[in-house]
Amino acid sequence: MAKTVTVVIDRSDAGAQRRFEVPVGRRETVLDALFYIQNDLDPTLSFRCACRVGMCGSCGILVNGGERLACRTALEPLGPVVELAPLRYFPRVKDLVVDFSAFYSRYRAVAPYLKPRPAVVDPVVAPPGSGLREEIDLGLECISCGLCLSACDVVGQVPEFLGPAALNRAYNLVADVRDAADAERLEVVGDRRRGVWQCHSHMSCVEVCPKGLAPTRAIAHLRRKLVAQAFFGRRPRPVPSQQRFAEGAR
Amino acid sequence: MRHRVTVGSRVFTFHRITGLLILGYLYLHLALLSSVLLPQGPRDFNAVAQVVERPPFLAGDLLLFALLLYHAVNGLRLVLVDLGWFIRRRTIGLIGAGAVGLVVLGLMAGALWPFVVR
Amino acid sequence: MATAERHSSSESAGRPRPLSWSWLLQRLSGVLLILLVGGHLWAEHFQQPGQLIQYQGVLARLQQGLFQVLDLGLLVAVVFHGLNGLVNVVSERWPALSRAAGLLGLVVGTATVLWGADILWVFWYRHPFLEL
Amino acid sequence: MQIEQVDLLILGSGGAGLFAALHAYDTNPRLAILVATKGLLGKSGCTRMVQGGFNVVLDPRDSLELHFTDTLKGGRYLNDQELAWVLVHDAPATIHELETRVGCFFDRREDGTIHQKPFAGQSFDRTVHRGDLTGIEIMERLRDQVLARGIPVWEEHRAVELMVAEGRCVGALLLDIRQGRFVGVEARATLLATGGGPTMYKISAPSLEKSEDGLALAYRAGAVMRDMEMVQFHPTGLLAGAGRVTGSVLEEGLRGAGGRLYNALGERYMARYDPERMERATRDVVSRAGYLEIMAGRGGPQGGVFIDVSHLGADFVRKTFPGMVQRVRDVGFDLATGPVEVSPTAHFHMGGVAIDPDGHSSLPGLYVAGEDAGGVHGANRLGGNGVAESTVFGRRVGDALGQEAAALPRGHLPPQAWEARARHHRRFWERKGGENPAHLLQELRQLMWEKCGLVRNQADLQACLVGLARLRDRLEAVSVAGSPSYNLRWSDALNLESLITVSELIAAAALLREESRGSHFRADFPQENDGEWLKNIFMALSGDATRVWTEPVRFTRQRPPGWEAGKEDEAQHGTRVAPGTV
Repeated sequence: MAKTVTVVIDRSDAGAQRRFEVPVGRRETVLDALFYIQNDLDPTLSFRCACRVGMCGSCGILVNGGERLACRTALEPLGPVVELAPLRYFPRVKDLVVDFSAFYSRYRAVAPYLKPRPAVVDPVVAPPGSGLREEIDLGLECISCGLCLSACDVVGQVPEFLGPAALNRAYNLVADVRDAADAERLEVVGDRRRGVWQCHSHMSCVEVCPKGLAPTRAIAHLRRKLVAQAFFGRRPRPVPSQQRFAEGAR
Repeated sequence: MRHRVTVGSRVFTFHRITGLLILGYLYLHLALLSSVLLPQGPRDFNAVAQVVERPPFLAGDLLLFALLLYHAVNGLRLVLVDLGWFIRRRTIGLIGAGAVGLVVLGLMAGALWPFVVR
Repeated sequence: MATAERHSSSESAGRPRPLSWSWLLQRLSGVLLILLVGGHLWAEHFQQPGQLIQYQGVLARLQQGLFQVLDLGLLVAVVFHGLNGLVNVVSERWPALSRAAGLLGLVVGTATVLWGADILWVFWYRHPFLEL
Repeated sequence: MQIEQVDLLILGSGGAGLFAALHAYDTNPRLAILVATKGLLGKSGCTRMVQGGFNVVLDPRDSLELHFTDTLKGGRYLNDQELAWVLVHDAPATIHELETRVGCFFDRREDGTIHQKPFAGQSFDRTVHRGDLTGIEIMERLRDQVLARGIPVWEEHRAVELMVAEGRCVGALLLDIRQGRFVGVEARATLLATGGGPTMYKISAPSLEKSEDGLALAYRAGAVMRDMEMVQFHPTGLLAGAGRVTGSVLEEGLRGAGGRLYNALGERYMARYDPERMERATRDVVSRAGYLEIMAGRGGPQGGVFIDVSHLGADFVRKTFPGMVQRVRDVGFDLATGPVEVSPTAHFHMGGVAIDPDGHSSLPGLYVAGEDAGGVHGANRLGGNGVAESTVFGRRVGDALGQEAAALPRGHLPPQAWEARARHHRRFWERKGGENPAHLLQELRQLMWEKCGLVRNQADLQACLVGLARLRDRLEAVSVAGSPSYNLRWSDALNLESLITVSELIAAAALLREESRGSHFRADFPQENDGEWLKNIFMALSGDATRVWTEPVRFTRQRPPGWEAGKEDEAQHGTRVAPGTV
């Protein structure tokens, strides 16, 4: 345990200690370093975490300037000096803790919830290859950690931009045969100022996503959908086959 | 707030810079043509052509072509991204675009060579 | 267990979707430009490698409608693509100026196209000031 | 102090809390609902961390009776059978709602119907899932629906006290973690859905912010608790040195799919403990076997045993368990091609607040759903029944609240009463240079692991209670300093208090139960004793003392095999009182 790393933390209190020497073992993460500092060096340090296995998306921070989940970032390979800072574009609560309103105001705008079609009363039958699920599958498992928003180069220039996560969710629902609200959702994501047109396809969101999702892909699909609908109009979705449950489920 | 510098944003920033430079060149091109052509006629046109097709200018031409090529190849890559290509394989897209650009630039240099040895 | 029914379209009435023409045309003009610029360079400089560009040669070529159309198309596409791109840069940085930038872009673009058309016109109609 | 008034206060934003919020809202949209959560909306808590999936009867070849019997067998017949029946009965409707209304999209079979995978302790493959990280899909979609309804949510507001007036729960005192100040919320009905989370063990699986707050709060408020000795250890917690990933679960589907467990000698040791079911035995059996192997010196370099799924084929493993492969890769191993060192890890608390099928606790005005409640799983929970519990009961209790909450009386407490409780939780600020709660927490985790863990005995449990009493004394020497805003040391102190409280209940109940059943194993009473101990242990605070009593299990739907009717009457009179108080 002789090896140590210097961790430099961007603190909200300018007078607070910023540099810490942290011993490092082979399997420890940035989150472990934060716990060590808070437990034993400076109890006033604030950071956020919950599940510690990359499922909840609470511990996103900037590690050496890049968006990372603290719990899934091994400390040792980062080198002798590690700089930690809160996510960009999120209002700071304290130290590394940010307010997620920056994320949710955008997320909410796309109506991110299923509005079920009346015709879909039972779970849809979606065999592989039917196209009912493949597109959606690629965009599921977003943990709304906000890393993509912080990494998005457009958000800095155009603060109204809905951002990668919200657009990814929007596409999931637009591609979902169960959903009835694609018209209103497309109207939001097609907005000139906030919507998909603003994306520069830098793919910084793809680069940082801890779940390996590609919001750029969702955005590209939304653009094509908007273009296609502008020229060819809208085709009604056929009602898919549905799975009847064995026992009285409803 | 510090802005993020990533591979993607560098590539894009350069895309915009090349775009602006090319737009600037467009006006230079038009100005040259109109100032030489309209008032002065074929003799001067050919005299100017003599000058601007000497090797130092050809090097400039090659540079201009490189800018144009960067803008074109990267632009094409972005269009392909909009069609769903090279998103999960961004690195392949970037490397591929770079390779295509270099090959075309080499062809252009080869095509300009006769002007040099003329 | 599974049933399939065809759909009657009461759920989804179609209405036109918002579309960014600026975005779409930027991409279309961009792809078009790759072809047009390539054609332009080829036509003007590489017909006879090593030969200097000659007024007479340019004149002869531009009197063919195909090349005239090619250059006119190139002119329109490049002006749109360049200025629209510039307007986008301005309106991203300074959203308040986006309208003004758009209008200015339209004016400057029209002027530039007229200017360029005037140059092409020289070759097409043998400008009266010019002597062959 | 600011004191807000609502009709319904929901504590917790996991599967139970959010499902209850949706159903209460949909049943009665005029109800003033407030959700308060210790972490971020839908992100803290354990439904989020569900990996394997959700047990439900969907296939015509399966049946509710089979699922019910599996659940009782798994729980060693200590379950409240009415609660267990609700779990089994409502699960299909819950999955149906998740798929068609909430927006989840679970994995499908080749024929396009919902896929169900094998889990341990089940007579039919009935676990619905989305990949191997099912909780993400469930929580994200429930959160979306909460956003759709605009239900107010206070994030990072942890409950520190349930307020009681004239025998009713009248709301809760919350600590606004960001501001570091207290807020009171008066409510006609309060739903406790904070989840348990036995993190008082050296190796534990739950989300890091979890600290059994809900159980501690309910107990302090006087609610009746049951089966507190029943803490489940999951057999395959990942070992990652000193890192916080240690203890996180490698999902049960690995064993369900045919994963094998080996000790350091390369023996497939389950053959000695459960030759019939091998690795697909229930969690209590497999965990204890692993623990005994480790204690017998047959553990690996990190003090664990090994799970190996490589014989299933690397491609199959990567495709079926991408989340697990990634997690293991993060700590430097490859699940697809070789064995990975694991250890039993404290995972779930079967014990909790005693409730009826609509979530009523013994304290009027207090409703409980999810892991905070006890009785559904008896002495051991089946994998895949956990998220089923939180959603099934969240949904059901939400319906009950939608119908009942508006008509409940509003109890009032004078502002001084709220202030007094707030002062109590501020007491750590009055000292300087005291104990570090983080270090006390480490001691607690060590103590509980050694003395009240997978294998227990009378002497250890007594020592454990002594140790806990000492830790409680030292808790009163903890000091906190700095700004109250987002003060993690203060959180540590509050967490520690909850954990000590619940640990005391676990140890006391474990001492009382002189037999081995399910997750509770007594080395000094290694046999299951149906004659004496088909009973539940109940505990409730009354005044300063803890009332402890037992009641025979009521077999309202199914009797354990070999159970003779005659014994029931005999047992009815077997009520006993615990030696001493907690």
